[in-house]
Amino acid sequence: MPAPILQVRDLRTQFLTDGGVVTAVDGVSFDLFPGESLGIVGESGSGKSVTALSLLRLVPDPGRVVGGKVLFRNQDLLQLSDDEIRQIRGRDIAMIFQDPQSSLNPVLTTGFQIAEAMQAHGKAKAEANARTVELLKRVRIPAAESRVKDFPHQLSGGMRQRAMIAMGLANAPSILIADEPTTALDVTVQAQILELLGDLNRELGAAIVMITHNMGVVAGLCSRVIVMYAGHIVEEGPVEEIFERPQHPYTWSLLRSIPRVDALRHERLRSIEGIAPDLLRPPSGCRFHPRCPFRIERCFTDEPTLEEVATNQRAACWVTMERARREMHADDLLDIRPGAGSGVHPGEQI
Amino acid sequence: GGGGNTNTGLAKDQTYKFPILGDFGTLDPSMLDAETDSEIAQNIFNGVVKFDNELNIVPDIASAMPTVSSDNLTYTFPLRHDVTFSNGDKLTAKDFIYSWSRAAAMQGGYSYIMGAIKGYDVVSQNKTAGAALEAKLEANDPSVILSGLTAPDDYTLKVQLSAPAGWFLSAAALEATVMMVVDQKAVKTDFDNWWTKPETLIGTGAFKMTARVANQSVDFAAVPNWWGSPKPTLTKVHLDVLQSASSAITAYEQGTYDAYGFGGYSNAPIADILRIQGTPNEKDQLLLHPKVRTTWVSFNMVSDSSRHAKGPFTLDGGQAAHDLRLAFALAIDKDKLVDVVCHKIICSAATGGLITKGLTGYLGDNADPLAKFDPTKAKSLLKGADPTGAKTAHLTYVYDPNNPLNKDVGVFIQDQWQTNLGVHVDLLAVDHSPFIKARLKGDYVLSRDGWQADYNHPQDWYDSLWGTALGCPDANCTSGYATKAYDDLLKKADQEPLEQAVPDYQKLGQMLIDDVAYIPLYYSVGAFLIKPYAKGAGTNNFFDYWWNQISIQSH
Amino acid sequence: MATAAAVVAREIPSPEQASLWSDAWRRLRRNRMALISTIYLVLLVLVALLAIFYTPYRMSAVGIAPTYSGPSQAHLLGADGVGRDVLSRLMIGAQISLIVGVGTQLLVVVVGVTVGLLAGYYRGWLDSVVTFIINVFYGIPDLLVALILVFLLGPSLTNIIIAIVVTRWMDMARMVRGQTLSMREREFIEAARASGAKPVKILFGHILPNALGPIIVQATFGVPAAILFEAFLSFLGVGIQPPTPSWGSMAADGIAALRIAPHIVLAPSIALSITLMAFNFLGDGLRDALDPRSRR
Amino acid sequence: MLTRGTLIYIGQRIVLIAFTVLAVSSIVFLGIHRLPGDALFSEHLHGQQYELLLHHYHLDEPLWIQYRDYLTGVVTRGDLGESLVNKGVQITPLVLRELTISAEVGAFALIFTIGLGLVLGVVAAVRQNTWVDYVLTTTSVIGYSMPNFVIATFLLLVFAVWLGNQTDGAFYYQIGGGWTGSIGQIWLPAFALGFPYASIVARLTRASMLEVIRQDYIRTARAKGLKETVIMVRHALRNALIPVTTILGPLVIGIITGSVIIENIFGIPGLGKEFAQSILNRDYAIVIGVFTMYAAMVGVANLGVDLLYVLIDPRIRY
Amino acid sequence: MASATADLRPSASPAGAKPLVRVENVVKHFPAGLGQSVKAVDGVSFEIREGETLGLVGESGCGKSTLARLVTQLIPVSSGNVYYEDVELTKLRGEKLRQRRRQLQMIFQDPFASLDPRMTVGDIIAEPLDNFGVVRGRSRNKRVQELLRLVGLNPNFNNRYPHEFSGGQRQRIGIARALALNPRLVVCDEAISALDVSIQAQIVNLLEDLQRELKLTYLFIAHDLSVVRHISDRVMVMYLGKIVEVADSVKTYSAPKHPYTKALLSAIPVPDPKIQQGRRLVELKGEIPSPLHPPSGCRFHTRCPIARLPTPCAETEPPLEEKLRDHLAACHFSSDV
Ligand SMILES: Nc1ncnc2c1ncn2[C@@H]1O[C@H](COP(=O)(O)OP(=O)(O)OP(=O)(O)O)[C@@H](O)[C@H]1O
Ligand SMILES: Nc1ncnc2c1ncn2[C@@H]1O[C@H](COP(=O)(O)OP(=O)(O)OP(=O)(O)O)[C@@H](O)[C@H]1O
Ligand SMILES: [Mg+2]
Ligand SMILES: [Mg+2]
Repeated sequence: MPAPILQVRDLRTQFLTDGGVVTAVDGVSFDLFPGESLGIVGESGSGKSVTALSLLRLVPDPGRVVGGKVLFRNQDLLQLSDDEIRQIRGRDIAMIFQDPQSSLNPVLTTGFQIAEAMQAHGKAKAEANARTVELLKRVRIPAAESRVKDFPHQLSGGMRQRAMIAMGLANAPSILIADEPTTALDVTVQAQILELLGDLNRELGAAIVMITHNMGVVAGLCSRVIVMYAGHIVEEGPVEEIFERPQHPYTWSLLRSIPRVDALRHERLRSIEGIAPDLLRPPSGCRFHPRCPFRIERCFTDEPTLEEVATNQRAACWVTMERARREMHADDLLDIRPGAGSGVHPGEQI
Repeated sequence: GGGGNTNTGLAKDQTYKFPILGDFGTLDPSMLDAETDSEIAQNIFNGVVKFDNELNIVPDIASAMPTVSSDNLTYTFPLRHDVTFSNGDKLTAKDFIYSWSRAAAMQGGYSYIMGAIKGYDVVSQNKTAGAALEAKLEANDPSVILSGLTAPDDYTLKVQLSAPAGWFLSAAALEATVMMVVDQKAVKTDFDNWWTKPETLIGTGAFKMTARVANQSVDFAAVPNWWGSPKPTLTKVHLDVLQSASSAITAYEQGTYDAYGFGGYSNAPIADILRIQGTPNEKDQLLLHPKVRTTWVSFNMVSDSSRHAKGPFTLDGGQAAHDLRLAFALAIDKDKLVDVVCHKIICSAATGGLITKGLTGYLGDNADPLAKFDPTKAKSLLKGADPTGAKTAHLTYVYDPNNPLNKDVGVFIQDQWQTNLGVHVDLLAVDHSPFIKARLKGDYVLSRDGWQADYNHPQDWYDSLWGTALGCPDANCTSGYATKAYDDLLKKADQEPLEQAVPDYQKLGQMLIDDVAYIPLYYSVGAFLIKPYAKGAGTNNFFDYWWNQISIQSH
Repeated sequence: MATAAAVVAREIPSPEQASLWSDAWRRLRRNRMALISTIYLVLLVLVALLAIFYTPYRMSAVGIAPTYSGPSQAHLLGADGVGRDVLSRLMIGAQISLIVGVGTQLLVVVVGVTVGLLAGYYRGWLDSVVTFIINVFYGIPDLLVALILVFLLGPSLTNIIIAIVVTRWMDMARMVRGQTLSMREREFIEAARASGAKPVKILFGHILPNALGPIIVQATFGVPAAILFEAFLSFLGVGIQPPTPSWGSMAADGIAALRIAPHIVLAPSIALSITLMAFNFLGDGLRDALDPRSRR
Repeated sequence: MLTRGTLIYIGQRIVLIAFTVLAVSSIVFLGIHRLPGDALFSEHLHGQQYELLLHHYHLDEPLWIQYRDYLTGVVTRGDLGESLVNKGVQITPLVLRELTISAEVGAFALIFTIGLGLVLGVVAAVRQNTWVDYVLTTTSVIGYSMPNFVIATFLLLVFAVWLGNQTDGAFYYQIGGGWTGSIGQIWLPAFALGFPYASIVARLTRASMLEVIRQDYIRTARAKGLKETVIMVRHALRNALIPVTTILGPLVIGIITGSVIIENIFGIPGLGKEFAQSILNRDYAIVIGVFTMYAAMVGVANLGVDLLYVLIDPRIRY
Repeated sequence: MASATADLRPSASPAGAKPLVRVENVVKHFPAGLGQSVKAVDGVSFEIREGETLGLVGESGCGKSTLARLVTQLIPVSSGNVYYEDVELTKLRGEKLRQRRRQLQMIFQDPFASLDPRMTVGDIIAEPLDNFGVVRGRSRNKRVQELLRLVGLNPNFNNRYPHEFSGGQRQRIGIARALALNPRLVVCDEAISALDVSIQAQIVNLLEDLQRELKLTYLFIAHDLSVVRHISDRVMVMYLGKIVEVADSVKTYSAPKHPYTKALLSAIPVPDPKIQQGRRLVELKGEIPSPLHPPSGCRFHTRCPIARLPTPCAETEPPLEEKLRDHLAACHFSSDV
C-alpha cells in the first residue's frame, strides 16, 4: 500500500453555541491514500461535513478546530498561516458541496467562477478562460462554449453540480472532497453525477472523499468507507467488508433498515429505535448505547476505541457483530428495540 | 435711528440691501392690501397727496393741497406738469381717472376707501375682469368709470364726493394702494399681471424694478431724472427673500444687509432682540419704533341665526354677560403680559383705548378702565354672573399662529384666566386665512383681534370694526357689535371735519368701553436693525421712509 | 449473553426545553442595550403617569420664572420663552409622546393585521387592491401626507393619531400580508385545512399567533416612528394645540432662542432622541429574541 | 441587459408612476379644494371683492371643472398654475428653480448617506463581534433615533453658537453659494438630512453582509483559495447590495421629507421650505404643485431602484 | 390530447377490491403570468382501491404533490373529476367538502414545517377533533393520549411543543393528527423523505402497522423508489404531469413497461457494492423539460433512449393502456423496453 496522502489524527472540532459546547468532531483519525475513493457515511448531524470543513479550516463561526493534526504532504494544515492554507485550498485539495444552487454565486457567471479558481492560483486570465471551456466539456456539459456565460440560475440542478465539479477539478487537485454532492438532485441526475465522479476518479487519479448518508452511493463509488456516529468514527474498512460483515451494531442496523429494490417486498424493515444523540449532552460511554440492541453494561460507562476487527477493518464497539451473532442471535432478531438483544427496554426518551 | 455719522462722504456703491421674509403678494396698487407689499410699492407709485415722514398730508403729484368746496363735497387738485412715468410717459389727470376707476372696478382689498367718491356704488358693482374690464375702461363705459372724477384740463383733477367725508384726504394719501396712479399703456399689456415683469411695472415713483426671481430676490434701480424730490442717492435696491427671521438677522449681522425689519417685517423674534441688546457693538443699531397696531380680545356679542358662536358674552345676556366680559377683561394682567410676552420691548400695554397711542383718537394713557388688572373684582363679578361656572365651561380662545406672538399671548391669557378666575379656556390655533374668515362670520366666542391703522384717522378704526354700516352683526364683523347709538354717532362723526369729529370718535370709544366690547391687550412696537452708515433709513408709525431719502455713507 | 443480561434500564433525561416565549424573554434579558432601554421606558411611563398627578409647576403657568432663564435650583431645566417651567412641560410631553406612539401602533396593528391577514389569505382581487394601495402609498412621502391631513383635519391629538395611522398602516399590513402569504404555503397551514379548519380558525388560530413575533417587533419599531411623526408635525407647527407641550413643539418653540437659551431646545430634543433610541434598541432586542432564524 | 421584458416592465412602471402622480395630485387637489380660496382671504378682502378674486382663479367654478382645467394644464403644458398668495407667480418655474436648490443639498445628502452607510456597514460586518462592530452598531441606532431636526439644531448650536467665532456664524443661505459656500449652505444640511439614513444604510448593509457571508457560495469561494479581500468585494458585497438597494426608494422619500424641516432650519430657499411655507400660507396651488413634483421624484427613484436591481442581480428579469 | 386518455380508466383491479377514490382525467394548471400556465397535472386518471397502498413516484416537479392535493381537494381541479365512493368531491364546496375531508387525511413531508410551532402537541393532534366538534373535555384528552400511544409516543407528551421533538417524533405527531378522525384514506406526501435513514424505517414500519390495525388506504408519495416499492401494493409512475405506468409493484420493478420507469430503476443505487458496482445506468438525455411547455406527443420523447422520432413519439401521445394484465403503461414501444 502506498503512503497516505492525507493523515488525520485525533481531529477535534467544537462549536460554542448558546446552549454550550458542541463537540461535533471528536477525535477523528483516518488516512487517505492517493487516488482512492473514500466514503464517509453517517446520519445527519454525525459530523461528516464538519470533518471535511475542518480539513481545510473552513469551519464557520462559532466553530473551531480545537485539536489534532491534518498532515498533507508532511505539513500540518492546521498549523499553516492563513495565506499558506489559502494556497492549498482549491489547488491541492478541492471541495464541492451539497447544494449546487446555493454554492454558486448568483451574480457571477458560472464560467467566471470556474476561471477565478484558476486565477487565484496563478493562472493567466486567457489560459484560465480556455481551460474553463475544456473543463465544462470534461464534466459533459453540452454546448460548453456558450454555457460559460450563463449565470447559475440559468442552469439546471445537475448542470450546476457539474459546473461545481469542474470548478473543483480546475487546478487538478490531488484530493477532491465531495460533501453530499447528489443529495439535492433527482435520482436520475444523481446517477449521472456519480458516474461522472467515478470516471474522473479513475481517469485523473485524484483521491475522492465522498460524504453521503446514502449507503447505495457508497456501495457504487467507494473503495473504502468510514462510518460516523455522533462525532466519532465507529467503523472503518473496505467497502465490501463493511457491507458484507459490518462489525459495529450501528453499521449493521443501518444497512438493515434500508429497503432495497432487490430485496423481498413486505419484509419488515429493521429500524433503529430512538434518535440520534444531542451533541450538547452526548451519552456516556459508547454514544450509540441508548439505541443499541446489543449493549452491555460496559457500554454505558466506557467509551470504546477503534480496534482492528478484521484485516483493514476497524470498529469501535465492546460487543461487535461477530459476538452479537454468536451470543445474542442477532440475525434472528426481529424486535430490535433498544436493548432487545439483551432483553432490556429502557423507558421512552426524547 | 437711521444713520449716525453724517460727516463721512458717500460710499462708492450706492446699493441698499435688505431682506424680506416672504415674497410680495402683489404690487398692483388696485389689488394691494398687505403692509409687506405696500412698503415696497410706495417707492414705485404716487398719489395726489401723501403722508410725509411726520404723517402730515402733503402734496405729491398735486402741485398744492386741493381746494375744497364749502359743502365739503368737491376736491379740486392741481397737478404738477413735470410728472412722468418711468417709461417716459407724461402723466395727466386722465391717468388718475383711469387708475381710480380701474381700482374701484377691480374691488381689491382697499377699494372701499374710495367709497365716498360719487359713482363708487355703481362701479363697485362691476363684474367684469381682466381684458374685458380694460376694454370697458378704454371705452369710458360709465359702469366702470367713477362719475365723480373729472379732468377740467390735463393738470386738474376734480373729485366729487357723494357725501361729506372728513377722512377722504387721509385715504387718498394712503401709500401704495388703490389711489395710486398707474400707466394705462403698461397695464394694458397684461391687465392682471403687468406688475410682475420689470418691463411693464411702470409707476411714477423714484424707483423701478429691474429684476425679479419669484421667492428669491428683487432688484430695483433709481429712475434717472426723476421728477420728485429729494432725488434718489441710491442707485440700486436689492431685496432677498429669506426664509426665516433668524437667518435674516444673522445675515444682517454678517454684513450681508444694510437693514433688517423693513418691507413690513418688523416683528423680529424677541430672542434675537434680547441677544442684540446684549451685544455691545450691535445694540445701537436696534431701532424700536411703535407701530399703529393694537391687539385685543374680541367677544362674540351677538347671538342670532347667522352667527354660530353664541357663548355667554352676548349683549342680550344683559348685565350678567356684561359682568362676565368685564371679569374676563379685568382678570388679565396686561403689564405682566407686556413683560412676559414682549419683555417690555416689542409691545406696550394698551391702556388708552383701541386706537393706538400716537394716533388721532387715542383716549389718553390709562384712560381705558378695561386695561386695568383687578383679579378681586374680576372674581366677584364672575361669581355674581356665573355662580355655577356652567356658563364659562368649555370656552375656547381662537388665534392665528402666523405671528408667533399670538401663540404666546394665547398661552398667557389662558393662564391668567385659569389663575385669576379659575376658568379653563381651551386654545385653538386656526390658520390665518380661515381664522379671519371664520372670525368675520362670528364663529368664535373668544378670539384674538387686532387692527393696524391704514391712515391716521379714527374713521379707519370705527368704520372697519363695528357698526351696521360695516355689516354687523351678521357680516364682516368679529364681535357683532352694533347699536343704534353707535351707528348714529359714527355716521355723524364720519361726515365732520377732523377737529370736530375727534370728540365724537372718542365718545364712540367710550361706548365700546361701557359695553365691554373688547379686552385691550397691547400696542405693537416694531424692531428694526439699521447699519450706522445707512443714512436716512428709518420708519414712522405707519411706514418705512422712502428709499429716495436713503444714502449709503462710506464705511 | 451472560454479560448483557446485567444491564438495567435507565431513562435518559430529556433536555429541559423552554417555551418559545420564555426563551425569547431569556434572550431579551441578555441583550444589555435592550434591557437598559426597557428600564428607561418603564421609568418614562412612570414619569408620564406621575405627570397626571404631579408636576413641579403647572405646565401652563407662564411667567413663573424669568423668561429664557437657564437651569436653576427652582427650575431644574430652566424656563422657556414665556417663563414656563421646562421640566414640567417635558413631563407632560412624555405623556403625549407615549399616547401618540402607543396609540397609533394599537390602531396600526388592528388595521394592518386585519388587512394583511385578509389580503394575504384570500389573495385574489382583495389582495390586488390592497397591494395597489400599498404601492401607491409607498410612492409618496408619508410624512407630508400626514402633514396635509392634519392640516385639513385640524390639529388635535386625535387627528394626529389618525393622520399617522392613515400613513403608516401599510408597513404593518405589508408585513402581515407577506407573513400570511408565506405561511399559507407552509405545510402546517395546509395540514390545518386538511384537518377541516375553517378560514377564521386558520387566520386567527394559526397564522396570527405565528406572525405575532414579527408583529410585536414591527409595532415596537412603529412606536418611535409615530413619535417622530408627531414631533415632526409639531415642529412644523401643525401639531398638538398649546399650551399642551409636545417634545417636537417645545423644540420648535425654542429654536428661535437657540442662541440665548439653548436649554429650551436641548431638553426636549435629548428626551426625544433618547426615547426613540430606547424604543429602537428594544425593537432590535425583541427582533433578535423573537427571530425564528436565531433559534434552532 | 435591457431585454424586451425589462423594457415592457419599465413601460409599465412609468405608467404606474404617471398614475400614482396623477392619483396623488388629484387626491391632494380634491382634498384641499374643500376650502376654496382660503389663501386669498384677508381683513380687507371680503364679500363681493373676494368673490371677484375667486373668479380670477376660477375658484368659483364647480370643483370638477377646476380639476379638469388643472389636469389639462398639468398634462398638456406642465403648468401647475399660479400662486394664490404671491399673485402672478407661475408655479412651474418657481418650483423647478427651487428644486435645483433642494436637489443640490439632497444629492449631497444621498451620496453621503450611501457612501458612509456602505463603508460603515461593511466594516462592521467584517469585524463582527469586535468592539468596532459594537461601536458602529450602537452609533447607528443612535443615528437613526435622532430626528433630523434635532441633529440640525445640534449642528447649529455647535457651529453657529459655540463655535460661532470660528465659523463666523455663517449659516444663512447665499444664492449660488454652492458647496464652496458656507458650511451651513450644503455640508451641515446634507449631514443632518443624511445621517439618520446613513445609519439605516449601515445597519442594513451590515445585516445583509452578515447574511451573505454565511452563504454557501462564500464558503465555495474560500474553498477555491481566493483572497479574503477578493471574497468580500467580489462575492460578498455585490450580493449584499441587493437588499440594500431596496432602501433607496424610502431614502429618497426620507430626504425629501427631511428637507421640509432642514431647509427651514438652515434657511435654504428650496422646495421643502416652499412646501412648508405654502402649507402654512394655505397656498394650495403650490402645495399641490410641490406634492405632484415629489410624487414624480419618488416614482422615478423607485424606477431607478428597479433598474439598479437588474444591473446588480442577473436573476432579476422583469 | 385530453380525449385520448378520457376513457382510460385502469381496469385492472384485483377481485373484490372496490375503488375508494376514483380520479378521472384530472387537470391542474397553475397560472404563471404572461398568459402561460404550469401544467402541473395534465389529464390523469386512476383509482385507489380500498385497503391498498398505492405508491406514486416521479422526479421532482412532476406533479406528485399537486395530485395529492387534488385527491384531498385541498386545491380545486382545473378540470376533471375526483370521486370518493361515488361522491363527486370536485362538485362539493364549503361545508360539505369540509365534512367530507374527515375521511381524507394527509401526512406531510416536512416534519418541521407541518406542525404549528405555537401549539402544543395535544392541541395539534386534537385540532381535527375540535374542528369537527367530535369530542370535548376529558374524552378529548383521552383520545389524544390514545393517539399518542398509537403512534408510539409517550401519552404525557401532550403539553409539549413541537420544537422539543426530533424529526421522527414530529412525524409521528403528524401521523397521529391524520388519524384523529378515523379517516379511510391517508395521503402520505413524501412522509419519510426528510427523515434520516435510521428513522425512515421506524416510520415505514409504523405506517404499515397502522394500516393493518385500522384498515387504512394509503396514497404513498415518495421519490425514493425503494421505499415505495417496499410499502406499496401498486406503483404509479409520473412524468411531467402524466402517469406513464401503473402496475403491481413487483411487476413494475421487475419488468417495467415504460422506458422512463426503467431508467428510474436503473438509477437507484443499491446498497450492496457487489451489485451496485456492476450495474448499468440507463442514461437519460438532457434535462427534464419545463412544465410550462411540455413536449408534444409523448412527453418523454425528448429524453427517451428508445424513442422513434419524429413519428410517432413526438407526434402522438401514447395512451395509458393495459400492456399486460393489470399492468398499464403509456408507451408506443413498451415491448422494446
Ligand atoms: N454552525 C453551527 N453551529 C453550531 N453547531 C453546529 C454548526 N454546524 C454544525 N454544528 C454541529 O455539528 C454537528 C455535525 O454537523 P455536520 O454538519 O458535520 O453533520 P453532517 O454529518 O454533515 O450532517 P448532514 O447529513 O445533515 O449534512 C451537528 O450535530 C451540529 O450540532
Ligand atoms: N401553487 C402553485 N402555483 C404555481 N405552480 C405550482 C404550484 N404548486 C406546484 N406548482 C408547480 O407544479 C409543478 C408540479 O409541482 P408538485 O409540487 O406537484 O411537484 P412534486 O412532484 O410534488 O415535486 P417534489 O418532488 O419536488 O415535491 C411544479 O413545476 C411546480 O412548480
Ligand atoms: Mg453535512
Ligand atoms: Mg412534492
